[in-house]
Amino acid sequence: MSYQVRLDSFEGPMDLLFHLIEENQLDINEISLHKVAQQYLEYIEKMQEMDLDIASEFIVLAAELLQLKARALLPGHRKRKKGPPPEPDLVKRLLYYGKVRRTVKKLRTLEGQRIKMFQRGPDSLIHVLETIEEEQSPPQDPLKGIELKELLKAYENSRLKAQISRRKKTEEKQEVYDFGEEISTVDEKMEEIMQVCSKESGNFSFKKLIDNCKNHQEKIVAFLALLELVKNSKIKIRQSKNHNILIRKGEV
Amino acid sequence: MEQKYNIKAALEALLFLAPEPVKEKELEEALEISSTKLQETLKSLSREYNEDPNRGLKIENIAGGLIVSTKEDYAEPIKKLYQPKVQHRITQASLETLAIIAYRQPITRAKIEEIRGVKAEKALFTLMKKGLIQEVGRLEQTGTPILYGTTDLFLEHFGLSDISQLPDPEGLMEED
Amino acid sequence: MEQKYNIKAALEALLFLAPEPVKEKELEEALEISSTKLQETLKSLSREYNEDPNRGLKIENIAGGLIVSTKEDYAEPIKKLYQPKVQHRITQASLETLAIIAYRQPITRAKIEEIRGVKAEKALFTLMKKGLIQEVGRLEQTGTPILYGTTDLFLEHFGLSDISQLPDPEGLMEED
Repeated sequence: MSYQVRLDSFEGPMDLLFHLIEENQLDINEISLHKVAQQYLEYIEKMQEMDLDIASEFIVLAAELLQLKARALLPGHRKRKKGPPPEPDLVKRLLYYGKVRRTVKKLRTLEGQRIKMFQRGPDSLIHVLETIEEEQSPPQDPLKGIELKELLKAYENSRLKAQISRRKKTEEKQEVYDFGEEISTVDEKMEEIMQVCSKESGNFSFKKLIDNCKNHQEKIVAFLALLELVKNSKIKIRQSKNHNILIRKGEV
Repeated sequence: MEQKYNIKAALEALLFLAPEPVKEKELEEALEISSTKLQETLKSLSREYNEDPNRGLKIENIAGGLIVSTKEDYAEPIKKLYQPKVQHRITQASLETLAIIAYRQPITRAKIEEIRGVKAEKALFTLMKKGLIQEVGRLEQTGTPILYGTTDLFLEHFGLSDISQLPDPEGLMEED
Repeated sequence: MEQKYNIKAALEALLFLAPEPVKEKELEEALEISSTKLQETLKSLSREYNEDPNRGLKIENIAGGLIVSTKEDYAEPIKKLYQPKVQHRITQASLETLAIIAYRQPITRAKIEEIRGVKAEKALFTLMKKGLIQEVGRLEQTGTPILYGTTDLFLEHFGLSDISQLPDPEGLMEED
């Protein structure tokens, strides 16, 4: 018989009772309970024979079923009140339990669909955020966590550094950059370049022009003069194959 | 308001990255659009995803937020390629307990036991451990018994947007 | 061979889940299709993703594998939605540069470099990018150098209504 196989797999006495009613194709009411009560007791006996550990709940329900039957056998039970007799508590509970079982079936279906669906993990989100971080655009608050006093401290730090570096610079200036007023103006330099151009029959190199300068400032003046001359088409500049920059007189 | 980018494409990008359901409010703020505009864009995007058989993804409203999932038809090649950790089905005893909690929350252990006719201790422990239920309070009576309720993970497990989406809501809510 | 499911949709689902680039070979095996069939499907799917401005995603071939990523245009809303979870701080060099600009604005790069004693190019670039400083004009001298100042975002962060509300750096304010 099937009950032998299923004996220990019932979730509880309600589950067993429900199974019996379903198996006998009965509706849930007092009469049905009377009908399956005997079968229920037989199951309990079988469980005892098989030495199964019978939970006390099974016994409690058995007692309830017996009580229900006994009450029905009492004379005058049905005539005592007018109208239909109230449903016993057990019937109500069984009806509700039936609903739970139906709902569980529906939840099972949902669960079955769900476990076939997959969502992305957080890994690539973190990666995307890092990439964006590196590549572009301001976050909402780039100063997150920075307080005003930290800004103030940063300013004071930089001021301190400034004083040190200023002192160093002043010393350097006195040592190295002591050339004062002797540098030529852009106009003077322009004239100088034109003279060289006239002297050198063909091209002369930009490197030579720069190398001839005494210091950075003169180099800058020379460069500005050169640009000015190109602008006025007085000279032409081209690059040779070996990357030398060559200067020659313009065709004016 | 002038938009700097294509809203629909931006919404797709945001949903694509979501590792867990994103609230509509959050999307509105990130995209700087009205609720109406979001609804409209979302509807259009969802229709494209969910109804086109050439698309393998769907947009769902789960646990009060939006999330993209693969459609169930493609579980087989997915399992083949990624061998994802298979989500375990909930046992019958636990699922009965869970269903009762879901429909009747907040509910005490005593009440659950009365309905199922068996001790609920083990099932409650399992469900708690799986993060499907949580303590939501205490009943003000002798012993101040714990009241249980379901979690967001519960909604995610069954793909529900909220508790009202439970199947057959009239059925279990009231006892009689 | 008869297919049980839509190949294109399945490919989309597989690529959607990929945490790192997936090899074409792996896709072919998971979908049980030929290389030709994969190429064809992939081409069609990539075109749909990459060329449609209504799509926020793109399929890329990186490091010998395929991966879906969000298009660059949507970096801003992505950051807005997801960034709050990831905290990060500004570098000390940038903070010092910012402090100098805040107290001494409008100020040129040369002046900042003179004060800090190091090149300020990178810090200025970062601060500009982060929207904390901006060009506020040009100095009328050789080379017309850019003058920098702080932005409203800077004020907002510290809850200042204007620059005059910056705390007094104890007599360090005066020009040297």
